[in-house]
Amino acid sequence: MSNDLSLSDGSVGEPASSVGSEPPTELLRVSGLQKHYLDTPGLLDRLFDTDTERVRAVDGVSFSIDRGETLGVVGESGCGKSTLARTLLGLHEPTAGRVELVGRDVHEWIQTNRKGFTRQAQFVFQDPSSCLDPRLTLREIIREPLEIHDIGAIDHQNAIVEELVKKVGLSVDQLDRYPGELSGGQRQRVGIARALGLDPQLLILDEPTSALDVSVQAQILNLLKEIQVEFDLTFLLISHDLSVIRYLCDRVAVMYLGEVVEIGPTEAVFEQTRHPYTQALLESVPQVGAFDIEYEEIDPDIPSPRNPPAGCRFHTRCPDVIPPAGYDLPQQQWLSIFEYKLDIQSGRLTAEKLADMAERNALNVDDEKALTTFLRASYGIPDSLRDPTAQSHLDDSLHALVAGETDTARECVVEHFVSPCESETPAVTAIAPTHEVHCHLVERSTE
Amino acid sequence: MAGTADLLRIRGLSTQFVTEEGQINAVNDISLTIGQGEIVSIVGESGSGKSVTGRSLMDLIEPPGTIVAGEIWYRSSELAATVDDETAVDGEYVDLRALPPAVRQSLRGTAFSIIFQDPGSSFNSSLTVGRQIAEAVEANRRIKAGQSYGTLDLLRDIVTPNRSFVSEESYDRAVELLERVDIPDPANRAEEYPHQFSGGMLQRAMIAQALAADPTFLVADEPTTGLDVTIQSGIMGLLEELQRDLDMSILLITHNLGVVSRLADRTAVMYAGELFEVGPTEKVLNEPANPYTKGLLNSLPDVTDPSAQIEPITGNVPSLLDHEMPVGCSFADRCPAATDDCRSAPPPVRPVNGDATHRVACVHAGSDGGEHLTEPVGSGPTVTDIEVPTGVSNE
Amino acid sequence: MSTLAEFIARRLAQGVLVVWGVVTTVFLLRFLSPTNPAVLIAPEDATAETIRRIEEDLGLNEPITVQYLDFMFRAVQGDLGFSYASNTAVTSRIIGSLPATLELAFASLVFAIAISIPLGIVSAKYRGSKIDYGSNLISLGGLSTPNFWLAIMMVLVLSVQFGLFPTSGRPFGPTENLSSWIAHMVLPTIALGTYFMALLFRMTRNGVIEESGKEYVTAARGKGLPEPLITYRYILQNSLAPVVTVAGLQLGVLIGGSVVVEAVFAWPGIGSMFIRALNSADWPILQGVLIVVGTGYVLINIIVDVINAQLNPQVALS
Amino acid sequence: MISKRTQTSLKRELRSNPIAILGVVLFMSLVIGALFAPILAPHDPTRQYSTENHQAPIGFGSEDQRTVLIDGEIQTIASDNRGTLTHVLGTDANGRDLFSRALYGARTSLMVALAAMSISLLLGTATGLTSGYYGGRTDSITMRLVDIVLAFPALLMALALFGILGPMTIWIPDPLVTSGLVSDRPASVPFPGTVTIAISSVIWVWIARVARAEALSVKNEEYITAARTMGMSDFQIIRRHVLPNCLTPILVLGTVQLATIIILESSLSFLGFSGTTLSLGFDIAQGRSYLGTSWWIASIPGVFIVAAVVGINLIGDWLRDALDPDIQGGGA
Repeated sequence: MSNDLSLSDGSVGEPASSVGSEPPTELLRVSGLQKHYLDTPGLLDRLFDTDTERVRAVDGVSFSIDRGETLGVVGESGCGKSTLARTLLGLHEPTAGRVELVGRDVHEWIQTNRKGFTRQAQFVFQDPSSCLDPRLTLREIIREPLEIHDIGAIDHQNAIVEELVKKVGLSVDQLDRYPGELSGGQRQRVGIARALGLDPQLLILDEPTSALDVSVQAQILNLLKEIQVEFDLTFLLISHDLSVIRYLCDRVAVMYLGEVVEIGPTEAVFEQTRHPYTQALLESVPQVGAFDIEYEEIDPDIPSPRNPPAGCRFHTRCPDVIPPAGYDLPQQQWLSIFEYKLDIQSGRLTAEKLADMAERNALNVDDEKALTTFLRASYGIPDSLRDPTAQSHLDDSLHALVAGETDTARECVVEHFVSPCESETPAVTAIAPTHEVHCHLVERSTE
Repeated sequence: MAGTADLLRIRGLSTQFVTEEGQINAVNDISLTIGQGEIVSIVGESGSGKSVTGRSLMDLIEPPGTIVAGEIWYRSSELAATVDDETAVDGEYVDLRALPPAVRQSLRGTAFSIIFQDPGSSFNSSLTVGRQIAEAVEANRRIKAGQSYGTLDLLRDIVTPNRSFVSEESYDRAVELLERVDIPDPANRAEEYPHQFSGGMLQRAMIAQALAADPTFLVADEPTTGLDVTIQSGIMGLLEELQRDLDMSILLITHNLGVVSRLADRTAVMYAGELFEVGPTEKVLNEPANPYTKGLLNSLPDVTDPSAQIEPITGNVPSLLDHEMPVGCSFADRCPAATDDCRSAPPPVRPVNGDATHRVACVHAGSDGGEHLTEPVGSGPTVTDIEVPTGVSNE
Repeated sequence: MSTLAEFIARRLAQGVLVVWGVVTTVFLLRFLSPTNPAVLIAPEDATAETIRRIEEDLGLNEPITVQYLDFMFRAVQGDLGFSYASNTAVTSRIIGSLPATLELAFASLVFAIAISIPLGIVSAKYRGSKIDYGSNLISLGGLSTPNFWLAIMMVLVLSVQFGLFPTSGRPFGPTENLSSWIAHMVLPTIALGTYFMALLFRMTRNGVIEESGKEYVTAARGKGLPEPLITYRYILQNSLAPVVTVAGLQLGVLIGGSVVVEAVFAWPGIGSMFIRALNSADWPILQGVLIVVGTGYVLINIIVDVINAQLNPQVALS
Repeated sequence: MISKRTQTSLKRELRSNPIAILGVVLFMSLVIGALFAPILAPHDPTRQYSTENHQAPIGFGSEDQRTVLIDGEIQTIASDNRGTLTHVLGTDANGRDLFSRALYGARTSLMVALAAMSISLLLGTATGLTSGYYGGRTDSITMRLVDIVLAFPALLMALALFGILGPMTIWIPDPLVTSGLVSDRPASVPFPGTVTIAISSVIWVWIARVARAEALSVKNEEYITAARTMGMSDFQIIRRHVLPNCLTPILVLGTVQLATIIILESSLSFLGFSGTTLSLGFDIAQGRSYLGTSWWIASIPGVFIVAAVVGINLIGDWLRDALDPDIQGGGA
């Protein structure tokens, strides 16, 4: 199912900051990367645990980053962005797919020459209170990578440390203090100084400022901008904060349940997005200082990555889900029918539960008519639909459910109300040379 | 939406913590007015004391913390009727802190409710969610019916297994509340344990629990922090809807200026235990007067305009240790506009551009007519100064 | 709930594996001994010939694997071999004196819990008060006093000086003469239960203090729950779970202690039997007691874990 | 080895906590008493002053008649067992000075405790750390092994091991005496080898459990992942990051185990399975048969044990409060 995304070669637009130097502009290429977790810890449990559930944290992700560029990865918790970042650095074993840094296969590079690889790519962590060893002084923390790679003698290392600590905006006399004596922002600066110690080409930042206060976050964001230019760094920034992504990133990838649903230049994705999920994300961010916005919400229940929905994984929450062919229905009517179908299919709605709800709303359980109207009301389905065939199928299902046969109600709905978004995985549609979207709706509109 | 009448008038509230390093002034002489059916937000960074303010209102401060000063005037005519202590009553308003502890505690969960930032640690992990909400419903029903529940009642409940604190009706009411906050399949979810809920769903369950006795006043302590964008938006929508339907006043405590823009009618900016600026949210965010508020706004990356450069506030939040607190304005050594008179005396309170509902505590801010307001910065929108029984000034 | 059933199944499987490990370890221990068991059994002046014959009929000359399988096969059916000294079946000897040990262990467990849990709660509730200070002192004393010395001091003061309790022995069972049985039980129970009581007191006190500081207790007060209900259902139930778990693990202290206390009070339990067997190098008895105690300990801890998983399902997942 | 930061928090807690000071004083007196036993002891602990047996401690005892059987005739003789300055704490049945025996007994206890402690710390920390850090199969196998050892009560297993291995007593020459500094004291002291091995074999599991729990919690900290991204090998990570951060809780539990070991050692010698007579437990056992008359023979050694163990427990509390308040206590 992993479609190999072949990005158009050649320089992808002038990277924002650094000058195009001789070596190839592409630094990192990821193709069809997958990372699945088996859900069974320990020896004994394998003996007695039969079902081996697989959590598909990263499920076929492909993209590339050019030298000096900042690619942002945004998405909600459970979308796999953090797992992606850690798999890229070899902290997790990839289940499938390939990652290449400066043209060399990362997985193989780590097996053969781990230290060589770590000289190229480094990591900045989210939680400032847990990314520094509490028992070491700042000098020892920042010098440690230099010691491990025995870069020069002790005094040469100390010189580098002192220079690094000034670069990240701390003073040299703080070097002999312990992390416990510093504020969150200062500790994050030490983390950055440490990552710069090995002079890497790629810096992966996992939510670098989400644990910090607003004013401290601003200091760190500006610091990151400065060091990117000064150390000629390429960034991969993981964040759930769209304003941070907009501020720092040249390009951005939007992830949902282990897949990249949209990738492109930040400007294009933020201003002319075509993917319903990205639109929903952008619309739910409360605007500072804007007061007349009508915020509309999508279904807040995020499916679990253990068994993601089939086809386009966003179809269970997508306001623009495509109705089945052959029905002429306004989108709102179709959406309420679809929600009813999903509830029945997933078992959230059964005859017993309906009776229970009816009882709680003081309805007579055997009065079928009352129950049907109650059902229609709770899903916002109007009494008469514009499309007669849809109307009859729906009525059959409702009557079956009200009469207590949940199974017949389910078969009827599953058979007649299948959205294309459920059946096939959306192919890639390039709505601009470097702006791709995985969405059936967009695919159809560009044909 | 200026409240027709104020529900709560907080005057000179101070809460301190005694620690080894010394006395911490978490909340330092706070005055704030909350109108009926109004959403007032306290915005501030960590360490500003905003959470402590919320908990002080709910009388949830436990040793080593104590509320050392301040009055909390709560408008409730039927409560005022029951209080015989003259100094504690002023017309319809009752000073909660002058009430006997038993009466004050009876307001918790009935007139006042609170929801917390991390629902995972605010629910008891060994009881089902339905049961815990039912307990809240039952507790309020008994308080309103004036029944007390002592150790003897507890022993009787333990001894007779079928008898339990929670009655059948309150359990059904709990399931209804879960349905009210749009949790799908509420009957089954009520029987599940907190660790089986997602973050967003558990936060909704906590809101359901707070509605157990349809309170008049809700303290929401960082209700959306740590939630994903779409779930956060759902929670904000739910709060808006509940506030409209139940005409409930909400004290929204957060560090997120976006959440404030969407929800809050009025906003108070808090720093190092003091209020720096209070006013209608539109005014405070679009015409910020206090340098700290300006600093906060400038350090926010703007999602709509990436090219806008952000200027961080230099330095760090001061420790709130009593012996280290500066005489003058506590933001002086980080403030770009600081001068000597900032450091010599506490900042005066002045209206901004002549509008008394938008006040600022800063020497260099506010209308330069030098017009000092006697009322503290957090006073309410009504310009006419009400006669406050005990003389309160900002010094 | 599938996760709970899964947790119990996994816990039982682990328990069976550990019991198998216990029995195997006990079997292997014997081979550490430098002296040949046959020599111990045979009379002093036995000739090499008689020793060899004894070896044969005890099967000691068989290869170790055969001995092991034979031992395990019989152990599973409850046959733990024959005592060298008295040539009676080990199992029946153990079953004979087990009740006396269980009585004492159970009595001291009840004594420990009855004092430590309430005292732990009170001193946690009134931290820094005189009660808290006093009970901490007692618990420190209890933790630091070897049970045999405590036993002797009690005998010295309560029996010898004041003659309140008999100095030792267990002449009558509870059915034969209840008052004498109780009189004889008092001192050994206190001696055996004191260390355990001190331990439980500390854990209860620390557990209650830690739990009372948690956010969900503040939230419970915020929703208007009456204080007694918060103390019982919220603070107590959650702070007792870890105490029960650690108490289960610490039961070894109680059973170990009974060996000494039984020796001091000449209490006819498996403890004094163990000591007698040790003195006469009667290895099968030692082996039998070790197996019974080890298996019993594992079963108790499984029960404790299952109860805890029932009380707090989140435990089942961690 | 102890970082500067830990030293400051220890001192700060000590100043504010008088009970901790009492603990340190008690423990120090135990250590000094044990180390300089030959000098401090007024008499040779094994020397029997047959004429001065059954002498009460100073301030106790009385004159009374005692009927004694001497070569077949019953005679009543006046006996005077009042305490004298030569034997401050009195003498036992064979006239040996109780105070000297107590000092030497404390020395045995301390030697056994420190030996067993170091063995258990080494074995327990190594197993616990690797099992906690690597997790997965090694972790579950080690934990089952630990469960098996835990299944046997410490005293029972120690007795069984003693029954098997027999009393391997190691005679350790006493440096103070051999160097001629002190005369008229035993030149070498019996060290109960089997008891040390038996105790270590049961105590190490408690250390392993704590080490594993600490390793598990440290392993999830981000500075460990950071070390891995720097290209450090697992061994380097354990040595530079996991071990130092686990050391404090392990040492704090170590002190609690020290107390448990002393109680175990005295119980074993009380039951007569120690391989050395110079032990507090042994003296208590001797005194049991004279409870009616010379009660002090059994009481004095017990007081020394309790004092030593109280000292150690208080030091354990002091370390826990100062360094890492959330470690759960619990002995073998």
